[in-house]
Amino acid sequence: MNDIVMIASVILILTGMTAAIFNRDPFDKLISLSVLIAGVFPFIVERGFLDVAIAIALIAPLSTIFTLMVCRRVQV
Amino acid sequence: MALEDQVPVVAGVHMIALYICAVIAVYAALRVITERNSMRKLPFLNVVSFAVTGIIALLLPHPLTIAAAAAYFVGSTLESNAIASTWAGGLKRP
Amino acid sequence: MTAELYTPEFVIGLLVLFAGTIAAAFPRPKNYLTQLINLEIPGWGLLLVMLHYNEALALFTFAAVSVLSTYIFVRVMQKKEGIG
Amino acid sequence: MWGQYNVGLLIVMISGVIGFVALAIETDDLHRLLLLDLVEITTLGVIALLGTDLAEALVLPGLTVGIAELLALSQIYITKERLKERPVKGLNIEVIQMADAPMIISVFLVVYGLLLSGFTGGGVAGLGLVFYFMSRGYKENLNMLEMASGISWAIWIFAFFVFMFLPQYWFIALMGAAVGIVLKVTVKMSLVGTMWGDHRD
Repeated sequence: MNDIVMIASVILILTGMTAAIFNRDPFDKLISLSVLIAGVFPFIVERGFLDVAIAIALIAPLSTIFTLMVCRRVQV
Repeated sequence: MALEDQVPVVAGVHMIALYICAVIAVYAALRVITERNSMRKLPFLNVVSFAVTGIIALLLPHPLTIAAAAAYFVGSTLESNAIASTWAGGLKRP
Repeated sequence: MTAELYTPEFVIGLLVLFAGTIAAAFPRPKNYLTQLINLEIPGWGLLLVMLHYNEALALFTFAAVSVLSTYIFVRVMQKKEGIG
Repeated sequence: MWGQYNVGLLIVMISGVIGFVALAIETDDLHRLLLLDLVEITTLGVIALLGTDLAEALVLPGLTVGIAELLALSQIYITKERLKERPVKGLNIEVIQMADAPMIISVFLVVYGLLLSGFTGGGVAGLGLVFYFMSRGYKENLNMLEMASGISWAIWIFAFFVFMFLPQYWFIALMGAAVGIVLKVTVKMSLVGTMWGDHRD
């Protein structure tokens, strides 16, 4: 992989992880978690697992939607 | 596949677009974590997912990458829509 | 197998796995929702480690099963807290 | 000394020890149930560090046992706390209920899972069915699902007998076993989405 793209993905993963750990609001945590997931995808595509990437790209939002079923009435 | 024979992948136009996508992704991620309001984070999250879609589409010279980019685009848009809609309170039940 | 080679996936995956384990073991506002969201961080770290060893099928199954277990936890928490 | 396997094993073992310590000092039952999943992730990391086809063959049964154990423990928890009759609703936002996105994603996941076959395909197809049932509040017919489960069991036994007595037709037996286990896992996983009684009407 390119160095610049790799460094950008690593920065995405690290910032998303730190923000997801240290935020206290559930919505902020979910947003930071999706930044982390965005950083993982260039690594999967770079290995050439395109079918796995397609499936995980459609599976990963379901986890967030399931989690939103719990945190809806707590915050609003 | 005919385009790859003419344009070399290792240097040239592809690389500039890829670098621009990477820089935009990093900038938007930094804006996401420095923003205070939870609703203002969502447009920058969309920018992150657009930039990553561009990276996925441009990274490998393979015809199936466009399908992967489309799948990621659909998934991330659905996710951020669900977060925004839940934050706004959802549908009013009759 | 790429022996004795520290790829970026491996290093970042182990880092994310370790930090996410600490975050999920001792969640800071100690409630169920925080722990459930923190629990997804080591899952993505493990997925990066599996990616380093080219274990595509295991990675795929792990993603599907972790989403299913998230759904089971969500149902239990809804029953517990009476939300909705 | 500082090879790849040693460093990885050290970090993953420390993570596992942290998970077990947190599990030991925790007193609330639902927190313990969440920590069990954390321990499962770190111990799967130990297996994944083997890095050969053996790891891939060992991770899949681990995941199977993990999801079955989690399902059983959560049912026990709900029964013990007497929470079984409490009503629960789905998610009430328009990207789930008013649009076609859940339908399209569910159809894609089910078709892709049937193409994959085996336990992985069953998990993916079951996930699509769970998402569809969750988003639409479907009132299911449990007899149909039980009949599908019985048919898949019959296919599996038939494939086993073909392996035993007519080994020259191994390809048909392999396909029969794969289709049977896909149906079985899909039915079980979709029961996850429906069996806890939505009382939606």
